[in-house]
Amino acid sequence: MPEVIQTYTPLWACLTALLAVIPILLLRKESFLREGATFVAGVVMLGFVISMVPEVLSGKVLECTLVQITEDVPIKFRVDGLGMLFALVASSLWIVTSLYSVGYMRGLKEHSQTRFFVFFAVSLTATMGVAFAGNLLTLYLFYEMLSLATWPLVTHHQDKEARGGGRKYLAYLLGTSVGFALPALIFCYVKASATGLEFSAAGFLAGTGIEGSVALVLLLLFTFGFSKAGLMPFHSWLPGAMVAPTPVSALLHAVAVVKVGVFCIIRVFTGVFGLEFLKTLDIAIVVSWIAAFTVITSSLIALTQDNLKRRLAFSTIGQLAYIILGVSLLEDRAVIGSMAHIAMHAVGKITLFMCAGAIFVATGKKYVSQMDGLGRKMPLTFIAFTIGALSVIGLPPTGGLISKFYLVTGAMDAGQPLLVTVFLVSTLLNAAYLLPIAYHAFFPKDRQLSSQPFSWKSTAEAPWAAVLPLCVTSILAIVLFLQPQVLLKLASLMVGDAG
Amino acid sequence: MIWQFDIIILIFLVITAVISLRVKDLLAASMVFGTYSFLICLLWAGMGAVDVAFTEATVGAGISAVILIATVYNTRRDSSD
Amino acid sequence: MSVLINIISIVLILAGLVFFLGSVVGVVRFPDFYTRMHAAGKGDTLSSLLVIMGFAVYHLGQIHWMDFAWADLLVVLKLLAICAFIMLTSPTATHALMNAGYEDGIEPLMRKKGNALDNEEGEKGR
Amino acid sequence: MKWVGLIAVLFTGGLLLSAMDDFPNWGDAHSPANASPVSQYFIEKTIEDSGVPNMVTAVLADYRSYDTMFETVVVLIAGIAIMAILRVGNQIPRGARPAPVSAPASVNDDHQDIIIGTTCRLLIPVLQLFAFYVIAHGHHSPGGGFQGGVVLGTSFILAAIAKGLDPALERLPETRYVKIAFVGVVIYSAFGVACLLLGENFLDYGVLSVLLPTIDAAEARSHSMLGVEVGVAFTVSAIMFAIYANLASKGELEGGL
Amino acid sequence: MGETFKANVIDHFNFWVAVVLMMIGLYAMITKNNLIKKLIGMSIFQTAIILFYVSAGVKDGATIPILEHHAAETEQVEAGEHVEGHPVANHEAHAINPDDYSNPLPHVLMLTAIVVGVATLGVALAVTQVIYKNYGTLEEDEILAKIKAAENDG
Amino acid sequence: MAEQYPIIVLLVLLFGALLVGLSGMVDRRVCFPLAVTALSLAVVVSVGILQQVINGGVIRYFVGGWSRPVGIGIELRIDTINALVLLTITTVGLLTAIFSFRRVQEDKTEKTPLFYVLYLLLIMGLSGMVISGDAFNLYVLLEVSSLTSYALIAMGKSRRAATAAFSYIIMGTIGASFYLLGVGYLYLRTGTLNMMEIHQAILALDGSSSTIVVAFVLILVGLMIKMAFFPLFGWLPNAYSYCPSSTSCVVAPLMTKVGVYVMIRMMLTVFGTEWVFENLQYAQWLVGMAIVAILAGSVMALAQVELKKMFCYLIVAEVGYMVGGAWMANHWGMVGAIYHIMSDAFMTLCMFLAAGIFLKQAGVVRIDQLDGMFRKMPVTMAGFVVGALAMIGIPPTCGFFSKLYLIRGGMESGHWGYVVALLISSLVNAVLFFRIFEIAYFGKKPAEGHGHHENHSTVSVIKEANVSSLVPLLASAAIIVLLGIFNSDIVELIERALNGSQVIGMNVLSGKGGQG
Amino acid sequence: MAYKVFIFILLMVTWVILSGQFDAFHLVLGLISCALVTSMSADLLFRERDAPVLQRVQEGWSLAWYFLWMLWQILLANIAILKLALSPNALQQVDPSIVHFKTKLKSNFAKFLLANSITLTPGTVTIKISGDDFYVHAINDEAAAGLNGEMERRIASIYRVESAAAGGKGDC
Repeated sequence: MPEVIQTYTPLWACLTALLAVIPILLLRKESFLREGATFVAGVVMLGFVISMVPEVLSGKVLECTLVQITEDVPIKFRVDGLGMLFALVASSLWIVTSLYSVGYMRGLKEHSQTRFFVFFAVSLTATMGVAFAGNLLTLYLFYEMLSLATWPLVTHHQDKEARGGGRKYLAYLLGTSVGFALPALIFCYVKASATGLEFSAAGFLAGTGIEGSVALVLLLLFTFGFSKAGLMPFHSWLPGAMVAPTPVSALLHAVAVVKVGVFCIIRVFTGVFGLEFLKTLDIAIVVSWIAAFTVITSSLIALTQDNLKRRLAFSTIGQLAYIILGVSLLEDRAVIGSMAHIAMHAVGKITLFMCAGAIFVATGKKYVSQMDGLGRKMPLTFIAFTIGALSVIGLPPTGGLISKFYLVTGAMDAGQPLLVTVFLVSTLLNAAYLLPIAYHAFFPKDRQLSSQPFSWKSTAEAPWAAVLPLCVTSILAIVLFLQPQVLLKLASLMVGDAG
Repeated sequence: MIWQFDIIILIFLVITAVISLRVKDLLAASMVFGTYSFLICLLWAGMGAVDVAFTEATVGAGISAVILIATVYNTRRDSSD
Repeated sequence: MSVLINIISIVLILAGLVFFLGSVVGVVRFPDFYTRMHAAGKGDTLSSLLVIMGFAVYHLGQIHWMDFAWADLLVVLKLLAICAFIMLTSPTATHALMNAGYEDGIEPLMRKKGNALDNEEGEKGR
Repeated sequence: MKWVGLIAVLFTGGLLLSAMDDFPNWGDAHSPANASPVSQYFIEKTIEDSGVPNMVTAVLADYRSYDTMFETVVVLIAGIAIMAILRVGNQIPRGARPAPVSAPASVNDDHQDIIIGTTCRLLIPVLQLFAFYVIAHGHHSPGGGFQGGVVLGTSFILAAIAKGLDPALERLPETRYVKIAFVGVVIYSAFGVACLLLGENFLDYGVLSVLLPTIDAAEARSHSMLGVEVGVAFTVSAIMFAIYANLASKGELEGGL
Repeated sequence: MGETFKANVIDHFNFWVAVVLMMIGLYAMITKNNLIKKLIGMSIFQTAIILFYVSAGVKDGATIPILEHHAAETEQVEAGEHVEGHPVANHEAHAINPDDYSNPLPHVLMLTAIVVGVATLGVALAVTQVIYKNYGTLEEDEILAKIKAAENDG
Repeated sequence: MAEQYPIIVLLVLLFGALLVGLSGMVDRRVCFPLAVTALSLAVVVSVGILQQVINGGVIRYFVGGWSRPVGIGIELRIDTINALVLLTITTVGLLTAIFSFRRVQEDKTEKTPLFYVLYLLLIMGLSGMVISGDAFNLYVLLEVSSLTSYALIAMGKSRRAATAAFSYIIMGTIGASFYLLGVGYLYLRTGTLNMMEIHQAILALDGSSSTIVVAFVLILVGLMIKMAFFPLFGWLPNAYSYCPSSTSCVVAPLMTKVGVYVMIRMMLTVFGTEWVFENLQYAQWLVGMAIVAILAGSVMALAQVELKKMFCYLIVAEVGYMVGGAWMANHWGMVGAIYHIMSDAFMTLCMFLAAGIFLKQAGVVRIDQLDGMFRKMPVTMAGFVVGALAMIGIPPTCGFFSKLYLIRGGMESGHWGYVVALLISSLVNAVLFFRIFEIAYFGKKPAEGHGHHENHSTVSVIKEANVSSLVPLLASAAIIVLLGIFNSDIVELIERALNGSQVIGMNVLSGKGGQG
Repeated sequence: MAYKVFIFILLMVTWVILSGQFDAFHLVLGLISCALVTSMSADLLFRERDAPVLQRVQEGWSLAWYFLWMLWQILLANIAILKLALSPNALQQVDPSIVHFKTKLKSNFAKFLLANSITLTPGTVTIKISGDDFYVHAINDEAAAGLNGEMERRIASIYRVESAAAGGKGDC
């Protein structure tokens, strides 16, 4: 067992965002100060998270128990490698996103900005809570909190479209979590309340004697229950939620919501069942095939989408399925790849979304078909877009390559050549739906456009606050390619435990 | 008490109960209900429950009937059943 | 002595029952509401009086005059008080019922002569 | 509806009758209910505990006086409820209304039926005296606070029936009967609270003997029973009249039947 | 047959009639259309329950549950005790035989039940008057029709 | 004084009512402070009782000192379960009393004293029912609470209040009479009214008596009418939705829950779980009915357009939860049912308080009139959201944990239908409440396209409610969350009562199955 | 005041008859009760005239004799009814009529007494009194003829103040 340190730092990291709500509310009249508060909170949170990194890296685990909520099961925070990895990604990207959202919201003169920032902060708290959750109950609690806190964000526009999207969003997320995850949780509680539902590398369900179809049903309940992961057939909320303002979409699809989904599923695999236990049960392959199906199907759908954000959304579904696929292979390297892919994909996809937002802010264009030659007007944005796309596809010099490498080798380790093929085919598909956008932006199909000489003067970028973050994230994608050690170390910590 | 009396009163009780529920005139129904109360009070007195009988005499045959009649007077007498 | 008293009381009670019978038969046989009330009202009064007096007399016989207790005599007095009560309320009840019947418009059965009440009401022009 | 009702009723009746085999015979002195130590205790020890011959009164006002207190509260609630539901018109509860300028509370009003009026006039005081008798002699004969209270209330109802509601309300105006009703419950619970203050359980009257040194615990029980019965009678009489007055006048407290 | 009849009917006749009365009342409460009829049914139902209880407390050959007055007084004289207002103070002379007196407990309970019954009846009648004021009828079907009509209007 | 707490909690309320009645006639303004004072004292005393029970075990209080032989007097018997329910009742009473401040003053100025008298007596009746240890005394107090609630409901201004109250009276009387009859059957066979003594007698009869079975069925049916269990719930929706809001706020959370509590008490203390679950084979049936109740309540709630009506049907479903849990015949089902009594009381309170505020401030009756409430009344909506989340069952609110225990019970006893019904009901609740949120968030007619409602020029007259309404709402919301967070402590108390109970047959319930 | 004392004593006598308990406690209860009833409804009993007490006692005495006479009349009435009811041709003998006459009696109590006496005597029942007018239902002519005023005379003689009016005959 790893060394355990009792500390309240995870709590503080989690609460920072929630506490930020107060100044945001108080300063609602002064927009600069309000956004300043958001920003400061983000930095402070990141500070807390980073302060824990060394200890986690040295193989220790940080814990703090808040309240004993039922006899055996407390609300508990526990920081291990996986959680740390996720928290790092989430908190660092939050700063970027909040900066970006300042630009975006101002740029479009959105209404109810205070509410937006409040729920933004609450969502972050929930995300951090999920990241640091020490047991299944805490995880579920913050998972639901996130669903609810993001609903006002998704439906921010309060129009008909938002209403439909919001309805779908909640129906899927709450429906599955109450319908599937909750019974599964209660089943676990019934079976193993003595363990406190605490995540452990061996899995707390190991030794409770469940097996066969029961275990399979349970696993599927969890997998579909955390439908934020967007696994088919419970994926259609994700494109629907595209009605949200772009910073939200960025956060949703890159960081907070969907990653929470896959994070939860990884937790279920590694913490609830335990990889070893799952291997003995021999049921994870079902999940693998579902994920594989999702990967291919979503990529194919993405190809047909004209709306950029929708295309990105389907891309996200595919990428998430990668992660699940990876973890369901139960091979060390595949799992490490999955975890790393959380970060890599987050950085890549957030870049893409911010680009889409920036394009919308600057030109009001939403559709891929309208973006012919836009790269000449917005070169920085589209450079970043290209980098993000490369990262998502998994091409050098971006971090995506590394995680994909791990995933594919993991699949080979598992002896599933068919799944290796799935990875490769989908990579091709990824390239097929992303790269043409970048290409045509710089080299328009329209001769007239391409014939015009490029000059910096004619560029019309979005406001700096919107452009800066996407530059930062694209650079981050490259940095992750060069320096992935920290991430990999964190990810392998988990696997190392298991081994 | 003498069980023959008991049985006679009990049969009368059933009869008055049925009548008070079948009669269409509500005032009459209230009156017959008063009779019912009085009969049952008699029965109880016979059974040795004098306090209960006394109470039923004052309440059932007295107050209940009076307030029923007061209500009938303030609303209407005829009923469909 | 006590035999005599018992006989008196039995006679009284029996007489009361006979009158009860009479009034019941009257109620059955008489032709209309008012005449029936005659039978009911009068027969009721006297027969109850007689029965209760019979009780009173019987109780008088039960008093131990050697070991006199006021409470025993008081029972007799209470029974007599009930008699007075009946004398007071029974005619009132009969009257109230007849009056109510009249107000309710039940036509009295009349062989001859006019109805004095109708005449009066006609005069007053009600 | 009728068929549903009939089926439900027949079913219930069948259910109730199904246990009939298991019942003790009617009049069986050794049935579980009759031979239980509880009722044996009541019959054997009432005299010892409080010296009250009427066991019903003793059980009502002493052993199970807690029930009886709430029974009184039920009566109070009934009155208050009817006022709350039905009462309309003047301020509630209506204050003492100004004395009518014309004839004072007259019982000789000619427009009323002389025969009924006179009978009731003669009956009312006797009825009231009888009510007091019933209350005071609940220990020795059937009766007690509740029956006496009802008779007392009936005497006012009789006045209202014979003479109209207004004269009756002049004798017992709304403010007064509401007050009396509340005071009745206050009296009852005050006995209990007195016991509480003297260090015993609620309504444990025996301890009240310390207040009057000449009596022992049994007598204290006996007298306290009378006291609580008086409280019951207060509430019951006032509320019975209140119920009639409100129901007879549709809550307007004017006119009446 | 005869024995069963006796055991089931004669010995339990009170209970039988109580149940029959209850069912009459219950049937009226459920199916009668007129509100006042329902309330009469309710009262019959309650009285029948009271009858049931009282029947449970009957003892053959027992008297009313009030201790015999004279016996008590003579007893007192014999014992030579005198306590003001309490004719009975000596309880050793005769043991009281519980079989001689009816069971007082059901009586007490039923006093309470009667009170509750009249209280309920009063409140229900008040509500009835309010209903009549609002709808001008006491027939349930007519009231329901009026409610429906009002709903369709509004 | 401390040993007198059980009676004091009732006396405080009784004297409060009497004082309100006597002094309210003189000056109406004293009613409210008096009522609130009495209720606060009651809350304090019930906290004291809880403490006492936790420290000293079961309290047996013999009114009138008649303790020997047991059963001649009336016993009050408090274990941790009653103490908790008692505290719930008084707290709900206090919060609603605070809430009633404006409403009663504005609605029924003249009848203010009468209202408070009835109100306090209602709380007293419910409290008395909960702590009573005597089967007949329970009936008397049942009638106290029923009569007061009839009157409070009939005081509604709506034309239909009277008809609703009438059907409530009829059904309530049938229920109470059945209970009385059941007690009569019990008395006939056992000869006592004290709950513990009845239990001893039933044990001695050894399950052979058909009278006891009939008695149990009668009591059960009577209580089911009182608690509006599935086929017998017809009176509830109208009665609770046409009464004044301050009445519905106290009646809706408490009446049905106390009914459920009494049923559980009958099962645990009077008949004994062994007898109930092993001698009678009703558990399957009742759980089946509970499933139907849950589903029917949820479906009917979906069909409602009026806010209060919808909540009323949800109550029907919630009663199904509790009955199902109690009849699960295992430890966790019972724990869940008892815990749900408390959590549901506060959830319902929160719902009805919010509905009352909406009705008062904005005249909202139907759900679609709630448009834009998030903007107009943010604080109220915040409280409402917490309650709604609890109804859906989202942690860390108490609704989640009661469902957790109930489902655990269902799983352990293999009532999968019940588990599924509970989950479906949660989903329906989610749909219902998010429909409301959506309306309140978007408004009735969402603007087409990109909504930019930056200017608030279309300011309506609807304003946030005043403090006396918000305090109870927020307090109930806070209690919902606190109950959830500290549910382990409460469950421990419940378990202590279940384990420590003298009732034989607790072995059915005391074991924490499922671990082995 | 004297009147109230009179009422009080009257009530106390009634109480003693009712009570049958002669210990101090119950007598005190009786005193309290009678005082209460006196204060509540003394005005209901005999409030009409401020007659001297002596005259009242005399009246009471003659009233008692009147009652005895009345008992006799009631017996006669019942025998008549019995005969009528049991006779084979009852319907022929029944020949009802409503008779009207004016009374000279002034006080309400006297009128009341007369009315009740008429009701209790053979074949007649008072239906209505309106002022001085009596409306009596007689079961046949014989009964109607029985209203010859003897009763009214007797009552008038009890209340001597009104004796001047004695001899008033009912007109048919």
